[in-house]
Amino acid sequence: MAALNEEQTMLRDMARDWSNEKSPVSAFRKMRNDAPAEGYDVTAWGEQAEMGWAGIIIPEAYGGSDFGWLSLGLVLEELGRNLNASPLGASAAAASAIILGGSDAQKEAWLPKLASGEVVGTLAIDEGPHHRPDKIETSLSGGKLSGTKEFVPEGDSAGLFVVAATDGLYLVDGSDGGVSRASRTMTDHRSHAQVTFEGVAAEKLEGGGDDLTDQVLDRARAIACAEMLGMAVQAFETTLDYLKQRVQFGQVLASFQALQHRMANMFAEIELMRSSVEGALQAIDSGMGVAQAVSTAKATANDTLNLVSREMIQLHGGIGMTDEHDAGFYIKRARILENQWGNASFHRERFAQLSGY
Amino acid sequence: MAALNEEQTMLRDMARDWSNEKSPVSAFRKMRNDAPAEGYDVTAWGEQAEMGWAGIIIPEAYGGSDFGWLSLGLVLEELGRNLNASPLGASAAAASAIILGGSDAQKEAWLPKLASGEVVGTLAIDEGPHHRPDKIETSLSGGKLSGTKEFVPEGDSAGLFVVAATDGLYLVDGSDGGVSRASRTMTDHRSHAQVTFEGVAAEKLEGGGDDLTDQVLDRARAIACAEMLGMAVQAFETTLDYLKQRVQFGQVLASFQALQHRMANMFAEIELMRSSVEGALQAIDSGMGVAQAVSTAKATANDTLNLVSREMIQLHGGIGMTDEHDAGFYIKRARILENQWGNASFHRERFAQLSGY
Amino acid sequence: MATAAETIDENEAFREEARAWLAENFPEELKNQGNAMAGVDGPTAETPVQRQWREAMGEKGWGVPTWPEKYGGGGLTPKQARILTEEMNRIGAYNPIGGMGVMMFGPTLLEYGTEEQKQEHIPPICKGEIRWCQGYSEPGAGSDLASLQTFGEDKGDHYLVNGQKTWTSGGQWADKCFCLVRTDKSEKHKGISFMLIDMNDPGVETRPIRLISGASPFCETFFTDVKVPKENLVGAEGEGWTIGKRLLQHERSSLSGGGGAAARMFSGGSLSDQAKQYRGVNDNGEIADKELRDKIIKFEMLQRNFMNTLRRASEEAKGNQGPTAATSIMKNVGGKITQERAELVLEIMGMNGLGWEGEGFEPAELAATRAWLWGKAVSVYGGSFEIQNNIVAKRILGMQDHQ
Amino acid sequence: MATAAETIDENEAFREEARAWLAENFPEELKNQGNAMAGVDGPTAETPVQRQWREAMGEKGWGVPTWPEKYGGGGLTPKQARILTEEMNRIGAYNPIGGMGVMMFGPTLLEYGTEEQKQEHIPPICKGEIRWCQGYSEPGAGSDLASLQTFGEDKGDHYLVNGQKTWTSGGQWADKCFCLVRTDKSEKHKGISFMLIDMNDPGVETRPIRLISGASPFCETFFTDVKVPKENLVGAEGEGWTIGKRLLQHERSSLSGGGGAAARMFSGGSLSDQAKQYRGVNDNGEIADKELRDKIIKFEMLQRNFMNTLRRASEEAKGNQGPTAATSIMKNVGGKITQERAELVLEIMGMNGLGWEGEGFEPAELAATRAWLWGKAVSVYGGSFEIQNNIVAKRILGMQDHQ
Repeated sequence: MAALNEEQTMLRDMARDWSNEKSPVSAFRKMRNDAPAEGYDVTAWGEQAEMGWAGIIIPEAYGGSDFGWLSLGLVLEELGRNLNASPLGASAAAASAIILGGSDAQKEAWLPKLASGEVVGTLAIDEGPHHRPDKIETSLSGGKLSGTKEFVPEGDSAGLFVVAATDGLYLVDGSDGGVSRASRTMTDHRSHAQVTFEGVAAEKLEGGGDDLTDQVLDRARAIACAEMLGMAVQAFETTLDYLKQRVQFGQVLASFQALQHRMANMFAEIELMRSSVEGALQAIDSGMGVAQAVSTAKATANDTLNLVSREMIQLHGGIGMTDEHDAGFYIKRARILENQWGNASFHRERFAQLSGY
Repeated sequence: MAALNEEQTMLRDMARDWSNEKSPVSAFRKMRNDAPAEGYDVTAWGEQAEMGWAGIIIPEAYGGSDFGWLSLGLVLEELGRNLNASPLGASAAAASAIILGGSDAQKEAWLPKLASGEVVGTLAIDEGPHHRPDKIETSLSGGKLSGTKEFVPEGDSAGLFVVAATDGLYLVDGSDGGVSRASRTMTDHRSHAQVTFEGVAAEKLEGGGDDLTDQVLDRARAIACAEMLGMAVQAFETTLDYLKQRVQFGQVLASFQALQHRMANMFAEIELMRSSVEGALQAIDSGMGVAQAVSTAKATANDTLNLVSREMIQLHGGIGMTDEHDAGFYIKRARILENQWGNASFHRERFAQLSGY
Repeated sequence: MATAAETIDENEAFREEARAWLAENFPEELKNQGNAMAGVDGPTAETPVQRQWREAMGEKGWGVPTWPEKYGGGGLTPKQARILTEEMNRIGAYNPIGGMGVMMFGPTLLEYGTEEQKQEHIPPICKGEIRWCQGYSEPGAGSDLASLQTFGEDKGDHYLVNGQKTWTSGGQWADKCFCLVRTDKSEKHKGISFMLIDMNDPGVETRPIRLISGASPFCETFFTDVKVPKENLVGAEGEGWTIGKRLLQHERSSLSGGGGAAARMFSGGSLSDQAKQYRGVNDNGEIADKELRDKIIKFEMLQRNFMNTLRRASEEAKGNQGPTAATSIMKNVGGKITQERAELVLEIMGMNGLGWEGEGFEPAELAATRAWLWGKAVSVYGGSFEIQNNIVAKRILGMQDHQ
Repeated sequence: MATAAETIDENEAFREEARAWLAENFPEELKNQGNAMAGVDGPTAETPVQRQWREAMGEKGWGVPTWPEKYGGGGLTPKQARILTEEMNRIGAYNPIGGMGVMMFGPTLLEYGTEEQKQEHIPPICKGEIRWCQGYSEPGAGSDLASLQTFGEDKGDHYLVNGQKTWTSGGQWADKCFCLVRTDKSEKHKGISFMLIDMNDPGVETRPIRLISGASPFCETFFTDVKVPKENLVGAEGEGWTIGKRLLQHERSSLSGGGGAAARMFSGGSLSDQAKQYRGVNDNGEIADKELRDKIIKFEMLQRNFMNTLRRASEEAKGNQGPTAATSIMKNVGGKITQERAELVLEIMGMNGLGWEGEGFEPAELAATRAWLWGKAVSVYGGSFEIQNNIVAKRILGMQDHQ
């Protein structure tokens, strides 16, 4: 764990307590079974907003607390542990686009609503099943934006879309009549939608420089990493607990050395993952070396969570294969996050390009 | 082990007995310490030639036995087990070039001498530290061949060179005054030399088609694979024996489950390697699908021997780090063979190109 | 004794016979359809024409071609059985007789059963009339199978069985169950007996287990005061562990052998073609994603090596009795290939390979998702990855265990 | 008590002092040279100017800057010690005082030794006058160190020591040895004592062990009727295991910590530059060998993660006493990085990275070969890879052992 200041320690403890008391994995199971149209638990999101989490990365002038990205990451890690289904991350990514690239008017129009949780925002970037921010066809014609975005997280209910077009990012109000949504039921049972924009009103984000899209995406990636870190830690701990209580051949599984060494190896991988993810969040906070730090973190998080989610099922044996157990939830959400905002291959390639080799 | 015919079974048994009785690893150690100019044990090579091994892939008409490549592989595997330093493989590769691409006159001139072991042949292909048969600068001018070849196996004593030039393969007599050799002392303490040809007489191998070089190289690669298979099997068995006798914490190491699983995994890898290597040799014998089978085998052999040679040292602990123990010999020879005629990356790339993706 | 030439003639004569019989009996409209009974989601209702084909094959005994004729099998030689398969493949016919009765229980009963037991149980298997399920695992006895607790109390002419089984494949659709039951609590392995239980007995209750893939091919099975007549004991009391292990060898052969694993492996087309389709190619026509391409190369090579090993193992096993030592290795390698392939398909398809149901996904994509999740079972069931490694280390490599 | 402002002033005053002293005492001609005493191939002969520098630092006590002044140390605060290091780095000066006495034995003796022992042994370490070696491992006691057999028989005022040690680092060049010796055969751990042996005693014989890398940095050491006065017992009889383990913590810190490992890791320039040089680039300026490029990417990311973890561990450890739990993880990861890097360098250099000696290779290439082979030791010594995994599983993860 990175060295935290007092505010961060309090925030982390609050998030941990809330997550464990109000939103254990059973809450996610219930949400999945109830299948609300929003794809998340509206009451839980209301509580999160009330605690101020939606404003953690938003400046105080616009109703946020400006605690920064490491702080947001601490909360998302705790939520990720219990698979809490929340639009918190998506909305923060959308807010970051406005903070980095928006005009004062745009900030005043949207940031307070995002900070209070009144509006859920999200990024609408990819137009196919893979993360390809270099392959955008959505464009403007006569001042109106048209295009189709695939697998938009929180696309079922978002009130604000940050849309990638050929020439940059645009804000689109979710209530525009030209916005249509087709829900996608995916393995993680979270909200993903195909969102079609047909001649909608769109405001460009003019600030932030040429690499605004990349800057915003790096924040979305770091957010995914934080959730993945929480998932990996919890998947590991749940597995460890199981090994300590399950008896086979008259011994608890935890006493078998082959399993001990696999767990020790995974423990080391998770420690490295934590350093990598926290390093990326700190890089965003400091503004130094963001792109390489984030691509390292996402590639690392992808590989490590992939390993841990597979081992979680394998080491649970048959019970891990059943829907009744939580292991399936972790591996299903893991693969979605691995694909979201770039798989490991994407980020390794990007890292090499950034490093000049 | 592939299904063998009676001749092959006899050959394999003979090679195994000879290797264990006449050329255990201690014989290699002695050769290393004595450092003969040839880079191999001349007496042992004489015995091998006497048993007819030099002629295994040479047609009967030219003094060989025409037993084929799987048969040669069986012998090389047994020699590889004990790290026998022999020019057998290099000479067979050179012979294969003449068999595939030589005129009747060339065959008559060289094959009987190669079959009897009177002359040692070798391939002189690469001109740098990596296997790059597509990067050849050696060429002819006025009917004379000039160029410098690096890391030519058995280059210290070979009497016949099969030399890759820009337009194909040429035979060069090692006694030509324009041939000069600079010995290279490498980790495996076998013969490797930089060989410079300065305006030497050279006869082209006109037959065999456009891909003659590739065909010959595939045979050289399969030969390396067979030696590597023997090394992997022996390195594994030596390690297994050690684990069964070494006591730590009041238990033999073989009783520790973490080590059991690592050994079981390696055992499976070696079984796959055997299938792959034997499959490549059989492909050469049948003439079907040679290139893909050989590249698969070489990439597999490289990866597996790399793993086994590392684990051999690690699982032997401190004793494996000492020169007094044999483990170092295996890892040192392993890396040479991994590099010879293409590392794993080279062969995976080649496989993909051949497969059209 | 027949000369080689005569044998060849006989085989060719059999080929003629098989071809003629199939031409007459195999319904054209079933051409190139699989056996619906083989699906993990349980049986679909049999159509009249499917039924007709099953009955024809059942009558002929060719669903279990090498089993003895006296119990309803085909009585063919292995060579003839291969000819039959070739002829069936030629015209797109499938074998309508299958399931655990054919793959596991039948061969075991033929080896250990009494004459009466064979007379009673083998013919319905040959005809595909009876479904068998396996009652081995229990909630507290997974990899450590021999610690099972389901107890059969000796009541003179019958056992009174109480206990709970789990992972009963197709238990909800089965007619009968071959079952490991403890008959002696004082001995671990020697206290186990192998008995046959009627799933329609009122004391038997099944509850399907929903898996992460969404399917429910297994059950929990509860036995409450189930009376099992002593005629239904296979082998002697206390011999169940030996018989049960022998049966598992049949299971492992079928899980890892040339059949199932290899077939699964090649389903769904080549990975490289799929990758080109989903990820595109670069200017040289290579799969654009370098790392993905590299993974596919490694996978294709591993698969080649595995297929070569299967071939080699079968050559080595010729003349041997039963599965060879290589079987244990092949289960782990085969399982790894199944799982790696599924993960690679997901990587190729990206988000399209992670759909659960509904709009927006091709049927092949949804199938890939389910196959990926279901595939996680191959390293758990039928002797887990870890158990297989223990077996290799101890039995093949001779590495002793902790005392 | 000093205010923060005063402390800052004091530190700046110390920086002035250090800078002035170094300017006066560090010989310009030694600039940017490493400490020759640190080489694994043993000491090279000290030149007069090297000797002059060592004596100056030894007199000042700054070779061991935080050790107490009363025993010849520098008596500096940790902050001052960092300032001293900064000032030395600034002018390319090295610390001429090092070795096992500084890294392991000194800290341990300061913790457990008697006043007389500290007076006798610490000053010569501070001056770099005495070389210490470690007598722990034995031929039959590797990872299971506590099974050691070297025996010291109680002879009243001394122990009579007989036995064999192995892996004695620099034993052939050492003046003294801190040694674990069994003084009670009836107890495994509690029968071990920690004692100091004079390597010049006629009963001590050393035999260098040649390693696969060609170097001989270790010895076998034989003790035959060596008399060890009881003054040379550190701690009580039977307390050797506790003291010895504490000393190993110092060893692990130095093996895996920010110092050695990180320095080794970055030696030899960037892998990507080396790869471009040896393997060339494609039309896009990328390393031509795709698979090699991918391995380098993965390696560079792992290294970044490791460096971030070292930083994090040191932040976490602030205020804690001694090494944290993370130390055990870091040894294995650090070892993996060292070894993977060496293998990658070999792959980059191809045959040029496999030269042993003689013509045809650059010095850097020959050094790469030796470093690759020597690097195989990092997962064996100082607590093997396997032992570290045991420690993580049991102590950190709380996974119980077999009973």
